[in-house]
Amino acid sequence: MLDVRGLAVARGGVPVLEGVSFRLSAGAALVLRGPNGIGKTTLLRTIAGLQPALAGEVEAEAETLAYASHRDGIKATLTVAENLAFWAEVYGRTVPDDVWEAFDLHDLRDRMGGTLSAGQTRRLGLARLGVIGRRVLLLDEPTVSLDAASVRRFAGWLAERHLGAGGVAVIATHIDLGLDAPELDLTPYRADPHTATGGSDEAFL
Amino acid sequence: MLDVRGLAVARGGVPVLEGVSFRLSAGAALVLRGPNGIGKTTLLRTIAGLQPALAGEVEAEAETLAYASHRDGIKATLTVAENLAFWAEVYGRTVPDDVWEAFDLHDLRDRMGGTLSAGQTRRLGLARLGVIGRRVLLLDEPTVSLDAASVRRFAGWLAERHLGAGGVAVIATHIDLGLDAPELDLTPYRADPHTATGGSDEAFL
Amino acid sequence: MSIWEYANPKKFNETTAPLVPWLFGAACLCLVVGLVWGFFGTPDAERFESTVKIIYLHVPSAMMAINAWAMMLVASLIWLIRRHHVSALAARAAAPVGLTMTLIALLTGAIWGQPMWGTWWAWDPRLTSFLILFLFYLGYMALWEAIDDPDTAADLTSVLCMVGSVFAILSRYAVNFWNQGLHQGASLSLDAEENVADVFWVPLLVCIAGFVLLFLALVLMRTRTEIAARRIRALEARARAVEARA
Amino acid sequence: MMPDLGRYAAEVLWSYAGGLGLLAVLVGLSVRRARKVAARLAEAERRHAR
Amino acid sequence: MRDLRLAIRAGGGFGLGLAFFLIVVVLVPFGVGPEREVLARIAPGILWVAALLAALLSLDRLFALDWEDGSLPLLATAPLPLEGVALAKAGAHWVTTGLPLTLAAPALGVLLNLPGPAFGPLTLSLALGTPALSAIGAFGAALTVGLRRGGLLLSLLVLPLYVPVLIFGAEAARRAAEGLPYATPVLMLAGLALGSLALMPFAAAVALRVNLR
Amino acid sequence: MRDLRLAIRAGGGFGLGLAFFLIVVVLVPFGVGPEREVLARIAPGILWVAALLAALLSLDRLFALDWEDGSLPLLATAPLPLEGVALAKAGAHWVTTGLPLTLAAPALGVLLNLPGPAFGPLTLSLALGTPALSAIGAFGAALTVGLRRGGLLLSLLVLPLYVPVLIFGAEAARRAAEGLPYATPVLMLAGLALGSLALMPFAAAVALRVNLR
Ligand code: HEM
Ligand SMILES: Nc1ncnc2c1ncn2[C@@H]1O[C@H](COP(=O)(O)OP(=O)(O)OP(=O)(O)O)[C@@H](O)[C@H]1O
Ligand SMILES: Nc1ncnc2c1ncn2[C@@H]1O[C@H](COP(=O)(O)OP(=O)(O)OP(=O)(O)O)[C@@H](O)[C@H]1O
Ligand SMILES: [Mg+2]
Ligand SMILES: [Mg+2]
Repeated sequence: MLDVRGLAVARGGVPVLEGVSFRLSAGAALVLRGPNGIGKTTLLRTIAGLQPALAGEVEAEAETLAYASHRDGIKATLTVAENLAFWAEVYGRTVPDDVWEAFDLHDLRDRMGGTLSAGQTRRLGLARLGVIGRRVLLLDEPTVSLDAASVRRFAGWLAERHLGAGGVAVIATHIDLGLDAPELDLTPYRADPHTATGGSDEAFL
Repeated sequence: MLDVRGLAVARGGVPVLEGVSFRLSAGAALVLRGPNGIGKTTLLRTIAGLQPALAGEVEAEAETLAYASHRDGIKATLTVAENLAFWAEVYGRTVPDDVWEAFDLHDLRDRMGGTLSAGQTRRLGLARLGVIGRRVLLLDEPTVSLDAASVRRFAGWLAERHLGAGGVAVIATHIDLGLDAPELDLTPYRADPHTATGGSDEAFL
Repeated sequence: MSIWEYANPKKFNETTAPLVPWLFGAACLCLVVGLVWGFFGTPDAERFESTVKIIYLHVPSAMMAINAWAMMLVASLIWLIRRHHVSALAARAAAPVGLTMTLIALLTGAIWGQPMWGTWWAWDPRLTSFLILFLFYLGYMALWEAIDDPDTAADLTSVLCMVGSVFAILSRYAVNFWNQGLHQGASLSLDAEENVADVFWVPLLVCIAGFVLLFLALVLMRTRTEIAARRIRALEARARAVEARA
Repeated sequence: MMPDLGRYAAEVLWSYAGGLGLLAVLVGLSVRRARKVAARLAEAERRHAR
Repeated sequence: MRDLRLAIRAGGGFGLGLAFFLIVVVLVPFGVGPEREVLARIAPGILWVAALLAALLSLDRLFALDWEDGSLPLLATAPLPLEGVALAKAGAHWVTTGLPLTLAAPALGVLLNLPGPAFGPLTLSLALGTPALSAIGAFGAALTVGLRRGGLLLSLLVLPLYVPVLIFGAEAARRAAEGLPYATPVLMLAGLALGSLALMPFAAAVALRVNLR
Repeated sequence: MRDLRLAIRAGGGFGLGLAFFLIVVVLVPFGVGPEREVLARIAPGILWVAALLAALLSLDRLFALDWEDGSLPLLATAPLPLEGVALAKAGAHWVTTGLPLTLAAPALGVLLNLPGPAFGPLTLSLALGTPALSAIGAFGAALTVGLRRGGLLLSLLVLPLYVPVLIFGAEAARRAAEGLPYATPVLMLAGLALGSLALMPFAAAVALRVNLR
């Protein structure tokens, strides 16, 4: 489903990680670990195709990737239901009935996106993932601001509904999700400033 | 130092919590707990004086309160050092030398605020607290996005430098900080919609 | 019992419920009588010829356009000082009425201008300050619409109304200074020598009364609507809170 | 019956049409909104009756 | 079509562009003075400049909201072509700004004492020119989307691109006001509009992709 | 003073206001046509209108950045009075917009063929008027700070408030251009500026506090 080979990534013109390789088959998840600033966000963005890789390859079926970061495209002036309907429409789908349950949004359906608490906003951002029907999820700290019950609920959704249905997920997080998935610590892949190649200022060194 | 008596708070015109009371003397901290949307943020904002209370009183020495939320007033176009210097100046102080060490910002001193990773940004936001020299800190999910080592480092700073020096802190969080402080679960204080008075639409019921 | 009790939404609703139909009826009566009388029953003036009949719409609407703003100013002050929700809602309710009055004054004035001054529009001080008033109404209403939280909206629009009033008066003087006008002076004042002839004067008074009554009826009705909308909001918010607790 | 409006008939009639038309629009919109909101309120009272 | 609807919903109503147009047109006499001949003389040009400024001012909202709330990277990875998104955004901008402006221009022409024969051609030139303004503007907005303080930079980038549209548009209205033939500038304007509608979405999509990196 | 410096640093350079002023002044001849007498006749007014629009365009940045990055609640709980913050912001706006505009106006007057005797009074009127524009604008910006899509609403709210300033400012310059005495409008302008500088920060602080709730 997702095959990452020898990926090297840069942020702000500076190489950050190099030689990252992994392969996920249907139903598998990978948890990215590493201290702040190591390059988890950068790696996910590169896999999602939002920025070019310095080296290496990302192989995935076309139109299966979805990236989710802290700000999940929630319109403050649309209601929760409208927000989800909007994203469903962008992906040419309809909002499945079970997301309300899965992300505990029933009571919030008609609230404006801008009037949610931090954790409620996050739940809505995650619910988007249940709506767009993508099979490869790239999640950047998905459970920030969530209370313990919501974290469990999300982990349950991920394990059962997403991975269970043959999906794949790469998750960068500092919090233990209680997910039964292999972890990849990125610390060993930190780009060596002496050997790294390909940063945008490379030509001037 | 901080005395909260029978506080009732509302958000968006709807009463959220009522009857919250606690008293903190020098060197004490209180951890606020409760599920998403219970009203932790609202409570902290009310104590900080950013919004009016429906009922009850907050007593604190004048000019000792400081509120810190997710977005900590970090200017993307100033460097880390300049950001701290700015806030120090607003509070009529200078940046103490030990913050660089305490919040692990040495290597980031000259980076622009906008080019930090999520966790680095958070560290900078917390470092602001070490600069402004306020004795009553109201912290809203201070450790979001921080890695485990940084959480420990921050808890250490809080315990030794802040509480140890006679400061006071009220902390809303979903993550265990490893701090030896009493917890206050807000769930029992949820405002009863039938008896609550004072929300802005109250007059229309 | 103080007058402020009427600022309680329930009390206000109870008091005004029987009033509104009567006000509408009286307004209709005055307007029909005044306009029919004015249109069919008055002669042409020598200089204005038949266009003098426009006065029965033009002058009352112009007066109400200004009075509506004055009422909004008072209501805003009451809200800021005493924080009676009904008062803020009344100010909100009056704005579209005032806007329409301004539009009618502008429209009838413009149509009148074509035969009298040979142009639809001239930058006469009176006309110009009405245009500015129109902009104030637009901005005030847009600000109400733009803010979700009703108390915040009430506070901000009240402040805007106060600051706007000061600047509206300043503009009036500025505009006077800037251009001397073509427009009629205030000949309605009772002691003025060159008065509007009695034949026009009486039906005009009836029309003015009609506009005042219509304004009152509309503002009361719209305030009641705003109160109802707030009540819906409050009921739903409470229902949600109860549900969330369960 | 109809008074002779002379050469300015069009202007007078247009201003009456425009002025009364605007008034009618205002009253119409206000009444319609009042009805709608009242109906919604009745519905809400019914649903959330204690 | 669907794109357009989505863009309008997501972007929210701009609507106020019209109000801004009105205000600029009202302000000019305060600056220039109330003399009718002077106003009539400059009316076509002022109306065009005001329309252009109104279009310009609503531009920074085009992608900014989607940027702030993080929708843009999500849209870029969604199954819609980014060119389509850009075109839809330009369309939404036109519907919410250019179209009302065109419709309101005759009414505001009265305020500026615009000569009678110029009303038709002014409206025609605006109807042809505003789509070009929206398309070019979408490109400018895409270029500056990630930048804080992008608003003024956007103006700076876009205004030179607007100059040809302004020249032909105002020229058409001005010639009509003076009773001269005005077919040539109108044709040029139509060409400009077609060209920018065809090409600008591609440029905008490229700029968006680069900005998302 | 310290406030001012802080506000300037925190708000970042607006700077581009000047560029916008330049561009509007350049666009007008494209719209109106190149005749020298016409341009000379409308020059004072156009310069004033352009200055006003330039000031207006940079307004929404006044508090918006502080709002987005969360500085505003922190400033409200900091030991500075919020009125001082508002005044400092207005000052920063003037230093970065009004002042450069005033200095650049004579140069742009040449482009528009401004009559010789009007240069001094134009600069004087701008020097007096732009502080009022900044102060009034700070109030408008404070009113709309929390709103998405606030930009155009801000214009709609602020422009009617700008009318008296514009009238007296442009009138002074225009009278000077025609060789008439211009003391009265200049005095009125000075009064307006003093009044707004004295009162607007309070109104702005009230609006900010309400918006922070
Ligand atoms: C758009 C254009 C116009 C506007 C906004 C306008 C506005 C006003 C206003 C504000 C008043 C004062 C009402 C009061 O007494 O409180 C008024 C009165 C009046 N207007 Fe106009 N006007 C306009 C055009 C005209 C024209 C073209 C004429 C006719 C030549 C006209 C004739 C009158 C007359 C006769 C009065 C009554 C004056 C008096 O007795 O007080 N107006 N108008
Ligand atoms: N916009 C940017 N411009 C330049 N450098 C950046 C930018 N964003 C991040 N960086 C730097 O790139 C490196 C990798 O950042 P990245 O955001 O990928 O880290 P991360 O692993 O996600 O950290 P965190 O756990 O704190 O979110 C960091 O050293 C960071 O300082
Ligand atoms: N701007 C707002 N307008 C209206 N209601 C709001 C607004 N912000 C929050 N609320 C509501 O007020 C309640 C309390 O919100 P608050 O942000 O205080 O919760 P919280 O305890 O901080 O939650 P979290 O852990 O998710 O941050 C929630 O039900 C929320 O939906
Ligand atoms: Mg990250
Ligand atoms: Mg919170």
